[in-house]
Parts: sequence; C-alpha cells; structure tokens
Amino acid sequence: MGVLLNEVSLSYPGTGLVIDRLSTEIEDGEFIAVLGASGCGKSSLLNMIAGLLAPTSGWLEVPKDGAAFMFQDANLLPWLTASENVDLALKLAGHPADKRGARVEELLKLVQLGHASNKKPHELSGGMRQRVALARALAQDRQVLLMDEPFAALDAITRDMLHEQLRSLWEQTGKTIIFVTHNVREAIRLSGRILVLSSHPGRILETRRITDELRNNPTQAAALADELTTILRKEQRKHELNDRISN
Amino acid sequence: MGVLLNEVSLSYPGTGLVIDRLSTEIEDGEFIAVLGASGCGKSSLLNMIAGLLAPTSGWLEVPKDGAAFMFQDANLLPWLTASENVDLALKLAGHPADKRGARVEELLKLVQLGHASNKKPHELSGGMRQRVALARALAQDRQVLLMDEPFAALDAITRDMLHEQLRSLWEQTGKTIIFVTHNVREAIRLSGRILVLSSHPGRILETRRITDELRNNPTQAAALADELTTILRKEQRKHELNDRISN
Amino acid sequence: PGPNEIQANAADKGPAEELKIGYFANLTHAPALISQSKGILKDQLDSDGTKIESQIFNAGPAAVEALNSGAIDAAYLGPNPALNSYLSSHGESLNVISGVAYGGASLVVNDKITNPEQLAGTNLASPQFGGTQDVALRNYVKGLKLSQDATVTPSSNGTVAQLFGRGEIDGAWVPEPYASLLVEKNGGHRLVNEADLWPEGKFPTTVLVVSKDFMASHPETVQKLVDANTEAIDWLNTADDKEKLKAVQEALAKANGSTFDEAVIAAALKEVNFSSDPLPETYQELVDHALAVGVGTGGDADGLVDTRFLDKQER
Amino acid sequence: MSSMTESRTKLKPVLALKLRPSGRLDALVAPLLTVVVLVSLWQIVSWVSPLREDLFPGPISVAQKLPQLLADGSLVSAVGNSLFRAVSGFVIAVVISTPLALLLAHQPLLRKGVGPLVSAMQVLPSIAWVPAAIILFGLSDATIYTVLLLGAIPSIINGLLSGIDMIPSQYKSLSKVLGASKWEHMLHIELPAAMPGYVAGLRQGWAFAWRSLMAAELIAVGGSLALGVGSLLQRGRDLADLSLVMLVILTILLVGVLIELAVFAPIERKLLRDRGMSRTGESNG
Amino acid sequence: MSSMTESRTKLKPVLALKLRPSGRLDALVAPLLTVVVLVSLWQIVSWVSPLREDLFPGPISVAQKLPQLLADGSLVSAVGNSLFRAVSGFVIAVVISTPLALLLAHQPLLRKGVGPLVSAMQVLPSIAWVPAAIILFGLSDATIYTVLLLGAIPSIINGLLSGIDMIPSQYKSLSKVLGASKWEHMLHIELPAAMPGYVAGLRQGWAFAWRSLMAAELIAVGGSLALGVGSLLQRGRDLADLSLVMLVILTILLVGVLIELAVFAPIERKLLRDRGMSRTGESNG
Ligand SMILES: Nc1ncnc2c1ncn2[C@@H]1O[C@H](COP(=O)(O)OP(=O)(O)OP(=O)(O)O)[C@@H](O)[C@H]1O
Ligand SMILES: Nc1ncnc2c1ncn2[C@@H]1O[C@H](COP(=O)(O)OP(=O)(O)OP(=O)(O)O)[C@@H](O)[C@H]1O
Ligand SMILES: [Mg+2]
Ligand SMILES: [Mg+2]
Repeated sequence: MGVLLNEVSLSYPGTGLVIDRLSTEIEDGEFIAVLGASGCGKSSLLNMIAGLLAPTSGWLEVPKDGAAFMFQDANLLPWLTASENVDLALKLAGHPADKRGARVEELLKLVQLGHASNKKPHELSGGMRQRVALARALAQDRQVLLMDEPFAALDAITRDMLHEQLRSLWEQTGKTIIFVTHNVREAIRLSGRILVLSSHPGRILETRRITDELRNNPTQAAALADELTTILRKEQRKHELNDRISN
Repeated sequence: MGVLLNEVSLSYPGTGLVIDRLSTEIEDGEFIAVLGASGCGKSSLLNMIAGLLAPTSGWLEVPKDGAAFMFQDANLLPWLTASENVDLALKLAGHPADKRGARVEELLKLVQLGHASNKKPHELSGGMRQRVALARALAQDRQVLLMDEPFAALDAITRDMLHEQLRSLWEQTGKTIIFVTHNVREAIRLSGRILVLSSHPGRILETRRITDELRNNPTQAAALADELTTILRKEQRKHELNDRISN
Repeated sequence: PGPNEIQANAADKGPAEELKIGYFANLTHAPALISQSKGILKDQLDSDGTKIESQIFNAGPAAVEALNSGAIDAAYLGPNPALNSYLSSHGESLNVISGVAYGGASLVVNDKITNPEQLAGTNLASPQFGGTQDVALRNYVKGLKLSQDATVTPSSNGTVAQLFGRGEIDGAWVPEPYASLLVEKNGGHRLVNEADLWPEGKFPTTVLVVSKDFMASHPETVQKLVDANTEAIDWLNTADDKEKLKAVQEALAKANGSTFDEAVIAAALKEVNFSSDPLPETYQELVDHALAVGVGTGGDADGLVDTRFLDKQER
Repeated sequence: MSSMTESRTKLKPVLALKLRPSGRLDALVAPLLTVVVLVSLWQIVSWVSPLREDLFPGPISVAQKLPQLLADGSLVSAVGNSLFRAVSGFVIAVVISTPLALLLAHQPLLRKGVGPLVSAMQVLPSIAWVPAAIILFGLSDATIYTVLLLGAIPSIINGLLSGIDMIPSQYKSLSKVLGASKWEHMLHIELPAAMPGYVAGLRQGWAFAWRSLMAAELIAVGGSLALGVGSLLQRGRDLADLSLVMLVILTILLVGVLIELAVFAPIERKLLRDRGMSRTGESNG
Repeated sequence: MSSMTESRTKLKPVLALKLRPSGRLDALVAPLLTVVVLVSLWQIVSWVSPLREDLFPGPISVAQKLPQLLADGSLVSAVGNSLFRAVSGFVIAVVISTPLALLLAHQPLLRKGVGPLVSAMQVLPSIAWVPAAIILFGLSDATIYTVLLLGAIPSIINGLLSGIDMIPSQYKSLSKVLGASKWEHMLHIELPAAMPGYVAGLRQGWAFAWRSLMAAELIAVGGSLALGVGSLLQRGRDLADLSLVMLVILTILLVGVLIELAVFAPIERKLLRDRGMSRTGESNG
C-alpha cells in the first residue's frame, strides 16, 4: 500500500520541467520527509500523489482509495465552522452521523482547538486554521497521509506537541506519511527517510535514512542537519549563479 | 515616529478579551519581534497598529502616513502578476510610472523572484507568494514596517538570505520594524527587542532587549532562546490545565 | 343544403356542454357586453344546459390564438384579425357568422388641419398594423396623392390618445370610443368619417366569429349564439339613448373598470351602428386594399362569411 | 510621552458605531425616507409642469384613484393573484433550473452546446412565447406559468453557472481529496460555494419571472384567467388612464421593495456574514 | 515492484486532453450541433403533430418565409435597427450604472435608501415606463432608449453591487494599507475584484436591455420610428402569421447566441483564467 513513482515528470503550461523523471518507491508505513528550496516542486509532487495533478510523463502507483491531504494553505470551507469542516471529512468518508460528533471533538482537542469548534474560519488565527486543517486531514483516516508544511504557521511549543502526537499516531496506525517541511530538524525528528529535492528541475538530490539511534543522539542529529543544510545551500548557490549568468 | 500603545484592549464580537490593556512604546527605528502562542492575538495587534482594526478601549498613536504591512497570508491580488502586485504598491505610493519598472525588478530580485515576475499568484508556490508579498511590503517604503510571520513558508536557506537582506535594509533606512514570528531564534537574530505575549487574554508577558553582543554570542543566544521557550511553554501549560479544568 | 352543411351535419354532436366566448371591453363590442350583462345569451343557452364562459381580451391576436387553440369557441373581433387568420389557415380556422357593428371609425386631426391636402408631411397614427383602420388610413392617404407623404405609425389605442394629447401626432384613424375621446378630450375634430368611403357608409367594425370545429360539432349552440347576438343588437337599436348609455357604461365598467366619461361614450354611441349584417361583400375589398398598400400577402376571402345561421333566423 | 503632532495619528475605539441606530431599523427607515422625498418631488413637478392633469397626474390625483380600486377589490385581488403566480412560478423555476444548471456545469459538452442557447433564451422577449403557449395550453394558468418559467429559468441557470464557475479550484481539489462523490461534491461544496453568485442570479431570476408574468397577464382576463397586476396595467394604458397606470406602477414597486427587504436582502446578508464579509457599509457583527 | 492489484491505481499522463480538438472549435461546433438536433426534432414534431400548418409551422415553412423578408430588406433592417439600439443603449446603460453602483457601494445610507428601490425597479415591466416615456419624449428614439435604459440599469447596478459585496475583506485591508484613495481603491481593487460578478450582471443587464427594447419597439410599429425586431414580432402576431413569429424568434435567438459567443463567453473565460479558474469542463491552459 505504499506509493511508487516511476520516471515521473511534470511541467505546467508555459513552464519548463518542474519535476524531472523522478523515481522512488515509498513503502507501506514509511514516514517520509521532503525537503527542498521554495518553488522546487514539493507541493506539485504531493498533488500528483494525491491524484489532483496528472504527470506530464511517467506514472505513479498509489492506493486506490487515495490519500489524505493536508494542503499548504489551510483550505477550509469558509461557510462551515471549525467542527463542521472536520465533520465534513468524516461524513464524506462515510461515517454515520451519530458517531461523528465525538470524533470531531476528539480531533479538535488533539490540535488544541476544543474551545474554537464553533468558530468560522475567518474568526480563527492563521495557526488555528492550520490546525483545523490538520484535524481534518487526520479525520480522513486513509492509509497514506500527505502533509504540505503542516506546522509552518505554528509556534514552537504547539509544534512540539503536535510532533509528538503525529509520531505516536504513526506508531499506532502504521500509516504511510509523506510530509513536506522547511525545517531540517523537524524532518530528522519525525521521519524515517528524508528526500532532498533539487530545483529547476526537481530531482532527488539526496536520500537519507534516519534511524532511531541517530534521531535520539543530539550530536549526530545536529551533524546531519548541518550536512543537509549545506547540501541545500550548495544547490541554491548553483541557481543563483545560473540566474546571474542568464540575466 | 515610533508607535505608542496605551492600555489597548481588543475583543471581537462574541469573544472575550483577545488583547487586554496592552501598553508599550516602540521607538523610532526600533526592530521589535513579537512572540506568542498561536491564536494569542499577534495578528490582531498588528492589525490595530496598521489602523485596520479599532481597539475596543485604550488608544494607539502611529505615524500619520500609516504603516507598511506584510500580511500573514500573502494576500496578493489574483488578477495581477507578481510584478504588477509589487508595482501597485509603488503606484499607490505615488511613484511615477517611468521609475517604477526598475524598482519592481530590483525588489523581485531581492526576494529571488526575478524569473517569476510575469506569473500570476496561482502559478506561484506558497513560498514564492510569500516572497512577492515581502517585496510588496518593502515597496511601500513607510517608516513603520509590520510583518506577520514573513518567513514562515520559506526554506532555511532562502530565509537566511532574506534575514540578511532585512537586517541590512533596517540598518540602512532606520525603519521601525515590528515583526511577528514563531521562531525564537529568528527573533533573537533579527530584533533589538522581543515582546512575548501571553494568550487569553494577550498581555505582555516578557520584554527582552537583544544587544548585538548577545546576538553574536552563540552560547548566550542559545541560552536566551531556551529561556524564552521555557517561558512560552510554561504559559502554554497553564492554559492546558485551565482547558482541562473548564472542559 | 350546400356541401358545407352536409359536412357539418355529419359531425354534429348536438348542443355543446359549454360555450367559451371571447370579446373585448370595447364600445364596438357592446352587443357582446349587453348580451352578457342582460343575460340574453344565458337565457338562450339555458334550455340546452350549455354553460357560458367569457374571456376578455385586450387585442385581436391573442383572441385569434385562443380560438385556434380551442381555448375559446367564438369571439367578437375586428374583421382584420378574423380575415388574417382565415387567410393564413387557408380557410380552416374560423368563419364570420354574424355582423356586430359597422361604422364608427374616423380620422381625427388637430385643429390646424382643415382639409385633406394639409395631411402632406403629417404624422398620423392607427391602432394596429394591418388592422382595419390602419389599412383604411394607408389607403386613404395613398388615394390623396399628397405632395409629401404622410407617415403612418401604428400604435395601440391608449397610446394614440396619449400621443395626440401631447401633440406628437397630427391625427389618428381610430375606432370609437377613441375617436370621440380625441374629439371630446383632446381638441381634435373628425376630418374623415370612414363611413363616407364605403357604399351606404357600411363597413364592418366588429364581427362575430366561431371556430370551424365548434361550428361543425355544435351548430345548435352556434345558432343560439347568433340569435342572442341579434337580440342584443335589437335591444341596443330600440332602447332610448339614456337607457342605452347607462347599460353600456355599466357593462364596460364591469368588464374592465372603464373610466371613460359619459360624454365620450355618448358621442361614440352616435357614431357606431349595430347590425347583424356581416357585410360579406366588403371583405375582399379589405384584402385588396391591404395588398395595395403593402400589408399582408392578399388572398381569397371567399367563404369567410357563413350566413347560414343568420339565414335560418330570418325564417 | 510624545505629544500629538500633525504627522501622527491617534487611533481610538470607534464609539460612533455603537451609538448608531440599529442597522435593521435603518434598513426600513432609509427606503421610506427615499420614497417620501421622491413623492414630494413628483408632486412639486406635477404642480409646476405645464402638462394637463390627465397626461401627468400628480401623487394626489393618483391617490384619489385608490379608494375606488380598493372598494371594488380589483387592486387587492390583482396583487394577490399576481403575487401567488409569481411566487409559485418562481419556486418552480428554481426547482427546475437548479438541477439543470448543475447538469450543465458537470457536462462540459452539453454546456458548450446548450449554454449559449440558454443565454440567448434570456434575451427572447416574453411575448414571443405567448402564441405558442396559448396554442399548447389554451387560456389557462398553464399558459401564464409557461411564459413565466421560460422567462425565469434561463436567468437562474446562468446565475448558478456563473456562481459555480467562480468557485476557487482549491475547493474542487479538497472535495476530490475528501473522496466526495459527484453528488456529495454538488451538495456539500459546489452549492454552498456558489451560493452568493446563485442568490444574485435568483434576484435577477425573480425580476425576470415577475416581468414575464406581467407580459403573460396581458393575454386575457376573466373566465379561466384571474385578473393580475399586468392586466390592470394594460387596462390603464388602454383607457389612457395615467393615474391608474401610475398607481399600478407604485404597487409593483412596493411589492418589489417588500420582497427585496423581506427575502433577498436578509438571505444575502446571512450568506455574506457566514463568510466573514458584509454588504458595503454594513458591519458584520 | 509491486504488481497492480485492485486496491491500487496507476496515475498516468492525461493524453486524452491533448488529443481532444481545440476548445475554441468545440465552442462553435457544439452549439451548432445542438441547433441542428433541435431543428430536426422540430421538423419531425411538426410532421407528426395534428396541428394545422398555420398554428405550428415547421422549419421548412418558416424557411420559406425567409426569402421574402430578405428581399424587401425588412428583416435585415429590423435586426440592424434593434441591434444598434440595443448595443448603444447597453453601452450607455453600463456607463451610467457603473458609477451609480460604485456610489451606492460607498454611501451606505444611500444604498439602504435607494438599493431596495433599484431592486424593485428591476421587477417593473418595461411597458410600465412607456406612457411616461411618451409624455417626455413622444415618438422618438429617446422614448425607446428611455425604456431600454430603465430596464437595463437596475440590473447592472445590482450585478456590480453583488460583485462588490463578495470582495474578500482582505483586499479592502490591503487597499487601506497601500494607502489607496477612494478612487484608487475603486479603480485598482474594487472593480477588478468585482469583475466576475459584474460580468454576470452585465450578461443579465444585456438580457434586460434587449427585452426592454422589444417592449419599447411595440410602442409604435414602424412609421416615424424605424422598424425593429420587436415590431416585426408584433406584426407577425397581428397578421396571425406564426411562420413570421417563429422566424423572428429564431433571429433573436441567433443574435443572442452570437453575442454570447462573441462577447460574454470570451470575457468571462479571460477573467476566470486570469484568476486561475476555468469554466466548468474547460481546462485553463
Ligand atoms: N474576526 C474575528 N472574529 C472573532 N474572533 C477572531 C477574529 N479574528 C481573530 N479572532 C480570535 O482572536 C484571537 C487572536 O487571533 P490572531 O489572529 O490575532 O492570533 P495570532 O496571534 O495571530 O495567531 P497565529 O499565530 O495563529 O496567527 C484568536 O483566538 C481568534 O480566534
Ligand atoms: N498552476 C501553475 N502554473 C504554472 N506554474 C506553476 C503552477 N503551480 C506551480 N507552478 C510552478 O511550479 C514550481 C513548483 O511549485 P510548487 O508549488 O510545487 O513548489 P513548492 O516546492 O511547494 O514550493 P514552496 O516551498 O514555496 O511551497 C514553481 O516554480 C511554480 O512557479
Ligand atoms: Mg509548496
Ligand atoms: Mg496570526
């Protein structure tokens, strides 16, 4: 029930290749982090896995029931309250009405929004909206969970807490999680494998397995973080040079 | 030309106090970072300073020509390209047409989007949109610059680069900058003073001055970061307890 | 009996259960109004148990459409809508079975115009394109061979009065009571009375038509309708002026809340004659006039008028 | 503390907002005031105007017409009949157009083929349908409803279609991700998201329905067809009775204002408030 | 590599999209096809129908009417006259309504007072204005334009107003932060942001304009006023000539379809594409 990408390429009308012949196999139950510069094609990749975007060439194999997706912007429906937004996901997943109420409450508590369940999206702060979106993504309860910068708008403390929740959810359910982040440390802390993407076009620049041992060893973790940052910085610098030459 | 807040309180219709008698004086040319848990009222505070929201009680004094504001969501106009979005800010600030072109290009280059100037917002990635919003905020060229989590959607490398740009801009222009961030280290790295807000209601929990000396001393900086994190964590825990009791 | 009648008898289904009849709330439809308000038609039909449903129209086209759809069986109409429908259906839609009113249309002009030559270059109105008065006006103007053409603008009766009152048009060829309204209320005078242009002053203004289908199925009922019409006309022609005026006023007010005042109606009643004579010989002339002034496509009006019910009456 | 200079501005609580009379009241008082002003103007103009009374009746002479029409009950029953037809016809039109619009929205080829025709039907004047309707349905309410429906349906379809077109594509992605079936997508995402455009279309559809009704009511009265406001208007024109015409116009306007204030404005206000927006100048509290 | 089982799905490039004929062509072919299908149906029904030829003319007998009308030039000149009046009137209506709508949007009290009246005026049938227009302007094009404008203006105002109401409040904040004056706000933010709703309103406004024109053209059928399509339609009814009525209806539909395909659809498509949306079923490439 993992995800398989085979020579997947993508370009938008009028752009060059955004993703270039990307291949990788993500096994069932893996926890993958995707790192890469802004605009390198991470969201596009998730969109393809979610089936929202067809590749320009190549193919992907995904579980037939699709994937739960937490969008980069919260993408809440503005006419529904926080709890109705979460409830909708449960309803569309076919849960009966009488069981949904308790689950919605539970999920909102999980993201620490028990008190805001009756608020409309426009009455929520940016971070609260993101957490509602997280609750909704969890409500979908699919085997594959795609998350596009799920914690970007959150403060460090809330983020820490949600990290723990996510980790324990993964351990309990054995979901396949693919999440995009800008935070190298977050990637090391949570994932079992990190994919680093290059940009223009997006290819896999680097793959790193994260063992529990490495994760729990601050020195090693810090070293890996430094190393990945250096890789990313080098990649970025290359582009700056290209830019300067082409301009 | 700074900003003065006097016993400013705010509540939305149907909410309790979001901000409670907050008073502070921000001097001309100060670089202030605002930290606080998600939903504590940081964006609301900036909205009041920008004059978009009237306080429920108390008063503020701000420069008459208002403040440049970079919103938490990019808030780009979807029918304009990246460069037109930036250009609009210049146009509305009264710059003549013939001088704007070059300035727009310069600003987009500054945020490393020289190549994307003709793209519409829906053709940009999340981080790219945020950078266009940053370019637009800089285009406004007011004495006071308000920024609501300006770098949240950016990767570490781009963020680093923009930190430097912002610092040097501040040094050159002597603007008053008030920026909201979730990143304690970012706050220490950039600002001259950090305000930590409590939540429900938002009050100033802690004020810290950051000297250049502290900033450039990694150990001291790390210690301060830890200390602030602890303060924030304690505040958060208090609420959790309250939540658990009230539920 | 003629071939027509044999065919009709073949489909005879006896008296109808219901007679649906349409007319306008116009002065020239007075026999219909009187026949309703005095219960003349009802008395005629009661013996057969035929019920009456009456429908008030604003204009001929809708009445003809209703007749064609079977929504009404008989109607009081101007001769031109009847003629137009007869021609376009190649004689299949309806027949004129009796006359109702003749005369009562005039060219009313403002006081600056005193003789027909002065119509050159004027702006004249008629109530309806291709209608009886419209054709008459066009024909008349054509016959004058004016140095400069007069414009003919068809517009509805009410609008014509408004336009004349405002001086937008110099004259109008309209039926009663609008001609009288222009004279009594708007300072116009009759330059031409249409009656002067026809032999004996007789030209149809309103006729009674019935759909061919209905006529074939229920000749008895049609006969009673014609009888009632004649009775109403007789009443109108014998009643004294005051009584007549009162009855017509009341019937009009009941039908559409008419607010024309007495002077107008009284003047109009003097201009209109009621008669069951369908004036069969005039129709071909109407068609030819219309064709001559470029309205419609012409055709043969033969067989439009079916006088067999009137003929039976005389026996 | 720095003193106020002209280059600084002091932001204070907006008390004015709280002191203002309630918006609800305003919403009734303001139109009433407008009407009073307009009527006074009209009276003045009619005094000043050199036109004859019967060509340009003033408000007083129009008002004098009222008792008579009220006495014989024709005005009240005409308004009642027309309103009943318009409302029931409009409801039918909504029930028919909504699924049609959804169908068009989800069948691209059908939309390409039929969509332009729907827009074209909007420009077809109502009387164009009258002959066909009479021939099909005779002089019955069915004829009137046919004309009304053919007037209102295209407009509502277009309203909903343009509402649906304006749905941000991210909602469509969401619906796909949540695994909504086509029906669920329509019900839970498409319809609510298109609501503001839809209501704008409904308002226009109502206008079309009412105007088509007026045209249909000119066909005939009495017998099988009850008197409506349209017939009354035509009667005024036929009798060259401008006071009656004005009275009917005022009645129609009154009905229009009431429907707007009682139905469309509150719906729109609620929809906007639900989305954190507000009609210009109204606070969304 | 895992083999395909029924619980997995393979996502591949959507080649179909590229093989499809161009959308532009489709947009012409599909309506044409619809018309062909409808006309064939009509012919068949007219063969089968028991109704007399003059009551239900088939396409052939309608077509036979055409040469005559083309020969005397009346159809072409009527369409020309009406189209000229409608287009010029519509342009005037847009020019008048746009600032009025902006004014209403920015003057809350005015809007509360006049807004409901504007909506009510939408439901006033065009012929209601005829007597008044005649009093003011007599039998001139001015009368026709008055009726047309009074029909179209309220609808366009309402369209723009509801477009403006739906502007997300964050754009208003942006405009305030950028220091836009009221004018700049209208020009640079309000109008473009309200554009989709505005265009929907314009389409309805065009329908109102054209239909009001038809009603106005009935005031006088030819004569001192140039013959229009509305007059021609009435002439068909007056002469009990349903072939002529049908022909005029078809002409009006054709004009409507052409205006839709040539004006409104492209504008709407561009607006939506600019915002990264697309009409349902069309790809926004
Ligand atoms: N329009 C509104 N109506 C009602 N409540 C609101 C509204 N806007 C914000 N709030 C409430 O005010 C509080 C503060 O919101 P604010 O957006 O200022 O938070 P924040 O500190 O910026 O949070 P974040 O870091 O998540 O962006 C939240 O509890 C939110 O629910
Ligand atoms: N609809 C579109 N049309 C054209 N180009 C697009 C479109 N969507 C994305 N792009 C381009 O594709 C590239 C990748 O975008 P994507 O959103 O996948 O980036 P990302 O890695 O998620 O970036 P970020 O970290 O900033 O969110 C960008 O250069 C962007 O400009
Ligand atoms: Mg992204
Ligand atoms: Mg915020």
